[in-house]
Amino acid sequence: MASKLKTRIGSLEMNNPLLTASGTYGNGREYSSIIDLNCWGALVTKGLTLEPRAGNSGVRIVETPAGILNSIGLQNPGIEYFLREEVPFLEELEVPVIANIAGRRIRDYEELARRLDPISAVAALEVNVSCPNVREGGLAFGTNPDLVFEITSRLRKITAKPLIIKLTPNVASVGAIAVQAEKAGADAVSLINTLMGMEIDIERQKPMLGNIVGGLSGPAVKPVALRMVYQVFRQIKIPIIGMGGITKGEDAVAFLLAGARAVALGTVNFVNPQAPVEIKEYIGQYMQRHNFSNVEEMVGLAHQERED
Amino acid sequence: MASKLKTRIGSLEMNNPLLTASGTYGNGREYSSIIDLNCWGALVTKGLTLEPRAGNSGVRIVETPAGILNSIGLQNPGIEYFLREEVPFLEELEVPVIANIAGRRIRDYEELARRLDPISAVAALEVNVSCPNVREGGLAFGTNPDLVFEITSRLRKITAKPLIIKLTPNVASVGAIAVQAEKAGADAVSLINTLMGMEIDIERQKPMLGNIVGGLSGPAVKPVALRMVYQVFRQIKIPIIGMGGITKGEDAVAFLLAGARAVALGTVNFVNPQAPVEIKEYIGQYMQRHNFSNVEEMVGLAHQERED
Amino acid sequence: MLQELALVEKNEKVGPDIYFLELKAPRIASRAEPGQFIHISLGTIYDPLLRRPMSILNAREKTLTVLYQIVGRGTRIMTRFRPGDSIDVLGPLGKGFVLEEAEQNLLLGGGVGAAPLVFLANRLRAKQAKVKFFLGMREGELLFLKDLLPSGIDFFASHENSPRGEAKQVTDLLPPHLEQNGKTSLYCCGPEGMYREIARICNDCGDFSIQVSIDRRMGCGVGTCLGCAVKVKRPPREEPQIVRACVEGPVFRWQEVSTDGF
Amino acid sequence: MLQELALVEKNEKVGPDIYFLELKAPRIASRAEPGQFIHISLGTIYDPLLRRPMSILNAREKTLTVLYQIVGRGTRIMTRFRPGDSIDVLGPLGKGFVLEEAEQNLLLGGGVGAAPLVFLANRLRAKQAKVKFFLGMREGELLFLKDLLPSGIDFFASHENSPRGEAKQVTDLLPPHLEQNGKTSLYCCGPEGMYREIARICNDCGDFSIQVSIDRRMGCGVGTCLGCAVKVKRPPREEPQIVRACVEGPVFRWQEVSTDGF
Ligand SMILES: Cc1cc2nc3c(=O)[nH]c(=O)nc-3n(C[C@H](O)[C@H](O)[C@H](O)COP(=O)(O)OP(=O)(O)OC[C@H]3O[C@@H](n4cnc5c(N)ncnc54)[C@H](O)[C@@H]3O)c2cc1C
Ligand SMILES: Cc1cc2nc3c(=O)[nH]c(=O)nc-3n(C[C@H](O)[C@H](O)[C@H](O)COP(=O)(O)OP(=O)(O)OC[C@H]3O[C@@H](n4cnc5c(N)ncnc54)[C@H](O)[C@@H]3O)c2cc1C
Ligand SMILES: Cc1cc2nc3c(=O)[nH]c(=O)nc-3n(C[C@H](O)[C@H](O)[C@H](O)COP(=O)(O)O)c2cc1C
Ligand SMILES: Cc1cc2nc3c(=O)[nH]c(=O)nc-3n(C[C@H](O)[C@H](O)[C@H](O)COP(=O)(O)O)c2cc1C
Ligand code: FES
Ligand code: FES
Repeated sequence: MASKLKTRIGSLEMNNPLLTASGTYGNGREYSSIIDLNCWGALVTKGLTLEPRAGNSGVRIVETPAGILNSIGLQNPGIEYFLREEVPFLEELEVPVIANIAGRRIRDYEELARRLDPISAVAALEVNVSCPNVREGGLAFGTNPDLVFEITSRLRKITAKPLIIKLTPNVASVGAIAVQAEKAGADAVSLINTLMGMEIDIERQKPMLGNIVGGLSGPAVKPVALRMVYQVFRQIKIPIIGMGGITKGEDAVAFLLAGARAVALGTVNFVNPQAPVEIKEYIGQYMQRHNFSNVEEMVGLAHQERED
Repeated sequence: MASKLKTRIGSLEMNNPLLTASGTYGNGREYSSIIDLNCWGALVTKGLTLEPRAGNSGVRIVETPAGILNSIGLQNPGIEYFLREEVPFLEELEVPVIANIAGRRIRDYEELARRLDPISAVAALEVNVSCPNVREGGLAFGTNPDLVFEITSRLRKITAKPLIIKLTPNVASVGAIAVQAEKAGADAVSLINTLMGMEIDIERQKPMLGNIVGGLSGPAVKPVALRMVYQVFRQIKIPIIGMGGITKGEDAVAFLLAGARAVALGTVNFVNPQAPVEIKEYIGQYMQRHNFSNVEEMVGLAHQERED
Repeated sequence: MLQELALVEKNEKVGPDIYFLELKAPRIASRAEPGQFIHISLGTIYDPLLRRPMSILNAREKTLTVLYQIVGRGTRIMTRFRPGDSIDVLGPLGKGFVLEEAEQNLLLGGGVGAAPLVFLANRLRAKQAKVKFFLGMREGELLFLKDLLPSGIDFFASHENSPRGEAKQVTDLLPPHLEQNGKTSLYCCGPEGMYREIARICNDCGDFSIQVSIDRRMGCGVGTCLGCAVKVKRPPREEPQIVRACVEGPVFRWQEVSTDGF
Repeated sequence: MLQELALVEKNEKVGPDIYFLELKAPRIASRAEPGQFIHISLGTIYDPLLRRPMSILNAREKTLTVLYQIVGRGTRIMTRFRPGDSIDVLGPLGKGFVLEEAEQNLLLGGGVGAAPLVFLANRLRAKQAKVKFFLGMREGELLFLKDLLPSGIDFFASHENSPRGEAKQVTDLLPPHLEQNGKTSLYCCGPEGMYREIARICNDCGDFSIQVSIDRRMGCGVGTCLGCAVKVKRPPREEPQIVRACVEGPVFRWQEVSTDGF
């Protein structure tokens, strides 16, 4: 059964289509005492920036109906620290690691890619052009198709590692942006980052989050994420990594059928750290029940025109 | 207490800030046996088009985590029927009625406005430039600031009734569009229509909805709606009618504090038809507790910079 | 349509995944007609969000009963209702069966879908009409329904998983009962495939009418969301109309229902 | 950090809105230290979504106890746990109190926040340390906690809503106990305002240290989401650092915590 689950993103081969969603799993270390990290197809790191970032002040996580808002603000210890302190741990892992990078300016992304390119423990780069929680850069890049083209093609020149562009859902047409990423040489796109939202503390008459707005994730956003994967699948040929509100096997299968070649689990890790094990098992059973011999056969199947 | 709740949208005076969200309350008739329709500040009709529309085929409503997807597709019996069969009922009501209109082409909107302008039972027009469930028109208008300007200014010439432009959340910057509506002479904007989403039936390997995609509403979208109201409040001076996932008094107050001068209840009507009564009571108590003497004082209060 | 806080009097397992719910809801009960339904609040706040539509199994004085099957999260939550709980119910909703004057009345139910036919059988028998009740089951799990039927009814059952040579589908039982003088009224509750099969079998017979209960996913249950569209053709009108299962239905005449995708 | 299916042994109301939860969770219980917490799954599917962090009130052999107060939906759902239920728990989480060598140990708790101090008192007394326990309440609703304390402890209580001239705040009780030779260790659990007041009162005293438990909204509870940021200044480092309440805390030395907005 195990080999039936294999899939690939560009040259990156994975034992199964389950990835951690950036920023929701640290670098895996914390969960390693309760789960075998090799159950994942790949680990995606917390967003990395050139300089260390303190992140946003005030409340950073608020629960919403079937979801959470976060405004972490890309807190991370910077690339220097990552290379020195984290890479040795990551080198010990069997499971491939994808580094998620973010910047304020295009040249930040370039510099990050240059530093990570030689690191063998980093199997691929996921480029976050869509963080809603930082003022400069982030979302501003991700809503502009030309800038996405620009960043992608510059990074393409720097690294031969698989390049995954992570897109924001906070646009009218995510497809138009995915198309630019593909044209510029991306190996895959990730959909979706968080939807921008907020909550208000009505007793204090102030926004709940220190940063006022935050990113909505979790089951609440699943229908939006699934729709975007479905739509983008019709517009590009490179693989899609689907995410947004996946909590169970059925959700993961729905994303594959909508057109994702791999899926990432984010918020669910906070709730149910055994989710990857349960979801992997469900996918295996589903494939058996429907006679699929590999994941690829399922990808995009919901697009078939069929009578029944 | 009652008079404390009064509010207004342009020249439209309402006894309280609660509206029905278009398409979720029929024209009120169905609920009149279990609730006093005068508990509302105003009723908003189901979306009206020039010609009758059959709407979409297949499944039209799907439950999602803390929300629903709908793809009704603007089913309605057309303006003719509305004027003949519905207006007499609406004329009997004390509560003001806002007609919600939608079209395929700009001249459809113009024609609808011309027909409704002389009808005294129609106190205002809400212009839906944002329906995600019809192929032509609808959403395509709502994502284009120039078209929103165009439609609004044409309608402004046709009617002196309050004009409310209902905007879509499926854009990168709803503020930019609200600004155009304001410039073109709108009296208010409504935020938000539904977020585009979908669900997949994994056993049949097909989209659940007959129309493939549908509009997401209910508590799941509340953080997104609230964020948009908050952001748009900083960009325009005309009133905002806030909606999206309101189910309880606390939610309604949050929208007012974010900057809405009135709020609409949609999906909650399907679940709890007594919601307007309960929410009105909560708002009254909240105002008492916080010493507000009218709704206006609360509008946008969450924007204050305050230390605490 | 009324909204009532109904008192749970019983909520008992009566078969594999099948529950019998008894509610004290005097206002709704006294107005209910066979084929109508109620819309039950699960009492959850956000998730699941919607109410659940359930046919009225029977209504007598102050009491309403419902037969339901666990199919997903909502019905599973319903199994947690306890005697003494109050649940928020809308009803009676929709248009039920038209009780016709006929030589014989054939009631055909598939699975728990048969529920509203129990109510109907009681009403028909109260008028001394001739009633035959056909119940399709997997393997006898609904036989207890027989006890809820009034006396003087002919009862027939089919067993899908039966190893013996008995009828497997409820429609297998039908043919002998159609050779009849005078009018036959058929009242059907089950999947649409069953209705199609019934109509096919009746096709050559003389004077008959078929009423069916149409199942649609419901938002509001009261006619405002337009989520439950059914396409019907009603002569003399040429063009089909889109009507609401929750108001103009759930019971329709089969020949007026158009099933091309709606 | 472990994940364990804990068996609910008791879940009893012990005060107005206050519940006592006893769990059999041998693996977590045997590793727990005072000041650490567990992260409890509510067993709900989508809503509420997150686990709930709760301090360990006591841990003895296979048993963990928790004292919790209803403040919202999650804690209300917790009241429905029944003996015999299994609940999914992560723990023991975070860094607890450092047990110091001191002349006297003053434990100051405000409301249910006092819970981890019960565990701490037990550990300190096991080492024969001198312990004084100060408990702030509204009006006596937590007095039962006294029974959970080991013998040989001086117990003091304040009553916010007391009509009599007694101490209203737990900090009102503190001053006489600070005139002391040798080192005083203060262990505090309550709102940050209380910590500020304690620090102010201690300011002129001689040799003392203050450890506090910092309350943050938590996503993961295990260090991955970075939702629970606390700003600390730890000499010799000049710049403040952002650390996680769930891993580097929840217990910190008060003088290293910076409360400017974080
Ligand atoms: C008029 C009417 C009368 C009904 N009477 C009965 C009855 O007497 N006994 C009984 O057991 N069932 C009856 N049903 C079906 C019953 O409503 C569904 O089985 C139930 O809603 C499933 O809810 P769930 O949360 O368990 O399933 P889920 O599949 O989790 O439900 C998800 C959503 O789909 C809807 N849904 C799922 N299945 C159906 C269905 N078959 N029909 C309509 N909506 C569905 C649910 O209401 C919900 O909104 C009736 C349906 C209708 C429309
Ligand atoms: C390390 C730690 C230990 C704790 N120990 C205890 C204890 O022993 N006994 C006890 O009664 N309470 C304790 N709390 C507080 C407890 O976690 C909250 O009261 C509880 O999460 C509220 O959940 P709710 O759904 O009832 O409230 P809601 O307000 O509905 O919760 C909404 C969200 O806010 C979070 N939240 C709300 N209040 C708090 C709070 N004060 N601290 C952190 N998050 C909050 C919830 O976890 C949830 O994510 C502790 C908190 C932390 C961080
Ligand atoms: C707490 C938190 C932190 C996140 N940090 C990042 C990040 O650093 N970089 C990034 O690309 N996405 C980040 N995300 C977005 C997730 O990777 C994912 O796209 C999103 O949460 C949707 O998936 P989910 O609903 O399964 O959580 C973060 C999400 C959460 C909840
Ligand atoms: C079933 C349904 C039908 C709707 N029809 C319309 C419509 O005809 N015109 C319109 O402007 N909005 C329509 N809407 C959108 C609502 O008016 C409202 O903007 C949206 O549902 C968000 O509010 P809610 O979360 O409170 O439902 C419809 C929504 C639903 C759920
Ligand atoms: S269910 Fe809403 S109109 Fe029928
Ligand atoms: S709660 Fe997630 S890092 Fe602390």
